Amino acid sequence: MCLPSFLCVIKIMSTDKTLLEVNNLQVHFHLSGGGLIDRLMGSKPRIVKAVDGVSFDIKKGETLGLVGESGCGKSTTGRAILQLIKPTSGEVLFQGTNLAKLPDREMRPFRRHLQMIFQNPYASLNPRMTIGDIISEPLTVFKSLAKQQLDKQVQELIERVGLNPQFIKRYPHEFSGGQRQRIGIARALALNPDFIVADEPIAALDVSIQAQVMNLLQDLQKDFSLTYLFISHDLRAVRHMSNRVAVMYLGKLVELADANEIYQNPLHPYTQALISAVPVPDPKVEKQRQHIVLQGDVPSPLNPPLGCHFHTRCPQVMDQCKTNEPKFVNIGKNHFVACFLTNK
Amino acid sequence: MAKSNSAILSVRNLQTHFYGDGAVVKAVDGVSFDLKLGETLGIVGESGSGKSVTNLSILRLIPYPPGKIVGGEVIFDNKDLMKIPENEIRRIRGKRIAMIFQDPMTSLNPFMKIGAQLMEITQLHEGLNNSQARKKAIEMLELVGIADASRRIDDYSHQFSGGMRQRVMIAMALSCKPELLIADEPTTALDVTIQAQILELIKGLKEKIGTSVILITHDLGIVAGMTDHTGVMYAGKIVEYAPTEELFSNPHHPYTKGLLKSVPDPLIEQKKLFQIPGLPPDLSNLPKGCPFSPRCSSATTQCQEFPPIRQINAEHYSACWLEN
Amino acid sequence: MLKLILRRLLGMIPILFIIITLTFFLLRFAPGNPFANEKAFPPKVIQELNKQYGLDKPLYIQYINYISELTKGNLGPSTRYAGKTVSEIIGEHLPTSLLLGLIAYGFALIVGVSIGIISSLRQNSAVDYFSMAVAMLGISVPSFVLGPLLVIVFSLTLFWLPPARWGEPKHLILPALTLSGVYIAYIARLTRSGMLEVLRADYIRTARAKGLAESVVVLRHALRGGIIPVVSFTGPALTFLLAGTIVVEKIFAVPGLGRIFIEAANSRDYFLVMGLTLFVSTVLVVMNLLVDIIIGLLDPRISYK
Amino acid sequence: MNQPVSATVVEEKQLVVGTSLWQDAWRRLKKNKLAVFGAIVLIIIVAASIFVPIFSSYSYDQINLDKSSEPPSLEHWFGTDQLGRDILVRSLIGGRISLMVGVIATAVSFVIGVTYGAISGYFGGYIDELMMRIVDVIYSLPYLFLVIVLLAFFTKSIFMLFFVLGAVSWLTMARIVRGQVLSIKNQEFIEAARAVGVETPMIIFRHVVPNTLGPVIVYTTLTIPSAMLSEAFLSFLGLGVQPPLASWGTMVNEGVEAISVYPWQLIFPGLMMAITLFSLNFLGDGLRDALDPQMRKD
Repeated sequence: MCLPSFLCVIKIMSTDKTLLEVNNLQVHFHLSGGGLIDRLMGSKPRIVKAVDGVSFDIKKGETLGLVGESGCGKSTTGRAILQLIKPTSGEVLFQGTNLAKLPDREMRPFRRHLQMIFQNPYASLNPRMTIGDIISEPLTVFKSLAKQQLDKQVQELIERVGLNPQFIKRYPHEFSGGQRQRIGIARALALNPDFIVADEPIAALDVSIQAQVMNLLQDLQKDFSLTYLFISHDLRAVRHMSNRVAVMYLGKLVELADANEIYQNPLHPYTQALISAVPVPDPKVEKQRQHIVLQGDVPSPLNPPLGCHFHTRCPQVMDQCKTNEPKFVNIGKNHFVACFLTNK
Repeated sequence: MAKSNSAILSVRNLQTHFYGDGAVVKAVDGVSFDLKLGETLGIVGESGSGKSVTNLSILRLIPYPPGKIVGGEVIFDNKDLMKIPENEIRRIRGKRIAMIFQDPMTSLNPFMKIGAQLMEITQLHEGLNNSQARKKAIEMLELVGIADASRRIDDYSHQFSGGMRQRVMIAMALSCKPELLIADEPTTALDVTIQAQILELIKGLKEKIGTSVILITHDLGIVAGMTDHTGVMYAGKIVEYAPTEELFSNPHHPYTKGLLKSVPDPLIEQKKLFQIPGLPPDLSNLPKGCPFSPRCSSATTQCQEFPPIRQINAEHYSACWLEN
Repeated sequence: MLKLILRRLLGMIPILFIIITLTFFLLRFAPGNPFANEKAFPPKVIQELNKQYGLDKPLYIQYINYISELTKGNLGPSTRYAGKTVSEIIGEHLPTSLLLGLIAYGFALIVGVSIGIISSLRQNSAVDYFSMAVAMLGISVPSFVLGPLLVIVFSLTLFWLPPARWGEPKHLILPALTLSGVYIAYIARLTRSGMLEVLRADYIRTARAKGLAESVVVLRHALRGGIIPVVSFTGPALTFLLAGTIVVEKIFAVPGLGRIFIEAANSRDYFLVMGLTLFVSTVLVVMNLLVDIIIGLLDPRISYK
Repeated sequence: MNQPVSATVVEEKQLVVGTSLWQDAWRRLKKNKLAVFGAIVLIIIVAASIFVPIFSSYSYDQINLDKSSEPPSLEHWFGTDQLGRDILVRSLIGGRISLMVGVIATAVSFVIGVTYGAISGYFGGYIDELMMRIVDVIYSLPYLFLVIVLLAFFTKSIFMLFFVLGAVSWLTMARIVRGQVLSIKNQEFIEAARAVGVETPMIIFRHVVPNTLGPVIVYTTLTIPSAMLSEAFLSFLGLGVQPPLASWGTMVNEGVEAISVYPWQLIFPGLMMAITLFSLNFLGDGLRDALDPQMRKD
């Protein structure tokens, strides 16, 4: 596989080296009640702790899967890492620099190293710009290239993500969802980043297109020695894409381990239920499988339960879960769990 | 497909087209299948394959314009639903054939109380009076697992969570004990743990009430666990139809094969996913012959002509020129 | 809901206060005064008149006096209509304006909503195109053109209705028709687009899938949501309605509040202008509140906490 | 594995240049017969208003009492008024005034409204809340009453009219712009631009502004007829344009007085006005259908 010429930078793969470290990350949002009138009327501001103390690290060249149901805070985590949302507290260490502390201006040079692929292929491309302009924008922000050179690079990128380079003058509305997602990937690749947050990159795509995009992401990872944070609600995709998987529930991590380990030996009752809830595309297996069906809904993040957030739905709930919060600890083999069943 | 005597519903060569901007979109282009009494039939396909339109056509719920059912018959209880007068099909809708839809957020009327929406269906079809209908509505809500039903009946839909709304939809659909329930992607908009709840609920109630079910989905995993027979749709046609186990263990059509291989199996580690190349077809501009041929690795010149649906074995049909 | 009403009523006070203050000083800083036009008056008489109405005092004292009188419910005397108080004048002419406005708007609601519903149900049919073209015409022909045209047709050509004057029910017809023209047009368009949007909604498909008759689907399930834009329109519509009555009063010689207002403004009758402005503002603010309450009743998703 | 997947499927005939949303909108607009018709009528009226009074042998204030209130004839196509002035020329002068008021008042409301709305929407938070509260308060003023007071008490000059009409019609514009900015601000493509390090002024200039233009253009076109209507309304009440200058409003006012005897004095200026507003509204409607993606479904 020949890399586009300008991207031929040899990177040294060292799988043990930590690229990114997230420490006790918190993102809180103020909902209504914070406004002028409301203050005067004396109503209390309502706070959603979308991300409530999340810690993990990502090693160079690996893919960390982040999985959870809607509203659990997984997308917010990804955005907070890239400083698209300012964290309320906590650290985001990228190769030793705490991004959370940087003012916007000083964050900008780091943007070429950390990129993002978005969920919605329709909303993530400016409808008034051509594909060429969209993909070249990051290049024009960071480098001053001659027009010819710029065009060449954009063409190479378009080709690399599997589109026809002749599309350069077309507009986003002329493409299908899968094609748009490829354009978004090309934009993220333009600056030859080290780290990419892929926020539900396949959720809006058809089944047959999902496989194409997942394969593309994997190929690009090899070719460009990329490190991914792969955010998804789809356990099958996360399992396929990731080296390690983190499971999130109501703003907190409940389990983190190697992808194989977490599937073969899920320890947190929530992880067990999630895995059990995903249907297996095999009628024989599916008919014999025991499903753990959780009762009730995910509680409102506005008013999360005391103690362990999961205790209201947990099939193995104990008394202490209702008042105490289990710590997120390594129980060996780099398998982290936040549950009193394992953390005695 | 051989017509079976125990079929509750027989769809024959159904065609529904949409007209607009000078183009004709053949959303459903000659679909045929049988549904046996008490069975669950899965219809799988990607967006735009025509699976939803097929099922809306069965109850003649296609908005005209721009859509129109242009041909075919749907035999239910020895009558062709495409030919009976409007007021007669209205007596079937909701009473004998009920539907639930993909997005429970938008499928319930936000301006009406849950109770009123549940009551109007039994008042209409079973002639219940107000208090009877209310009692029945509470009963149905309890049946689908809504706690405190007698109080929540006076709530509006925005006061319910997504999973709860889908339960309300199911309660509404099953109020008149329909012979057939059409579930159109009932869990697509829901989280996995809620999806599991809803699927369990549908399975359980199907046994209890004894309805036959058509389950539309794009998720092969759901089909595997829920259905007896499965039809695979592509570009407005059913390209393969077989008992579910047979379809998964012995797929015939290259599209089915590709789909099955392109979904990652959560139980085993795979290095590389199979991918079907190309894009889903543009329905207003279909290729000549087999619509899948431009993406098919086994395509031959023969595929320039549309392959007839052929019987592979006892209950297995496929629309492909490939020999077994 | 009660809390909302209370909150909004409290919110009205500063708004009305701003309006009073603004108009008060605007009027006083404008050139001229109430008696400048009465040429014949010698300076001494004018002085006397100023004193009589308290206009000789420093401005801030006048302002304080006005506000304090206002809190007692006294809108002051009129300088143009000597011997009458502002409240009396409003009380005298209000019923006329109110009657005309209500009849016109009520008529517009009935006709406009019906046209809108029919158009939305027969979207892109000849009926739809025709009624929308007529609606556009209604928007484009202002009331002061429509009114005289109606007079030419119905009074001067067909001799069906009296061209002007006031007192009998038949005098109401032409002014009310003139006034309602624009509203019928707007309401029909709003109803149509509101209904079209709702008729596309998933829950309408659900209602049809239940086997409900089309009339039930439209009237019970769709109308409530589809009508909301019309209700929202009622707030701003009132502002137009006020303007519209002024025109109609002029054309048809109707003794309403509009004419009084123009005369008061032209003769710089401070108290009358202030009183009328205040009165109209209050009506507007209250109507806007009513509209919000009705929308809240129609749409349970809007919660007032 | 590097397969240019879609390239194999899509035919490669004329792929080089795409069509932007503007071009799409233009194509849709051209298809809308009523809008095209409106545009043509409008061009004719504008051209006539500009050129006919220049080349006509009559002027708008040329009094000829011998020819008072003559019916339409070859000499005076629209007839004459009570002072014997040519109604055609006066109607076209009225058209000039009316169009000028429409355009200038709309420009005033555009400048104020867009600036105000964009600031409010982009900065958000307390600034937004305060600015929108102010708009709410002004909204609840009976602005027509204020306009009447302003015009009656101060000079009845045409500049006052521009100012006053502009000042009352920016509110809706500000709300529209704010709403647009708010919704665009939260779209993923803005986030994407931030993620690749685009600076704030560039984000506003390249990403936010071009995407707000559609509704702004639509509202602008619809403001012109409403400002024209307000001018005519005020002139009708004797508060706008002052004689001998003509305005559709003053002419209709004069016409009403002679309605039973000389109906043409009312009908022609009234008709001119209605036709102009009619075409403007149709054009505005067509633009909305062409530009507003939400309305496109109809």
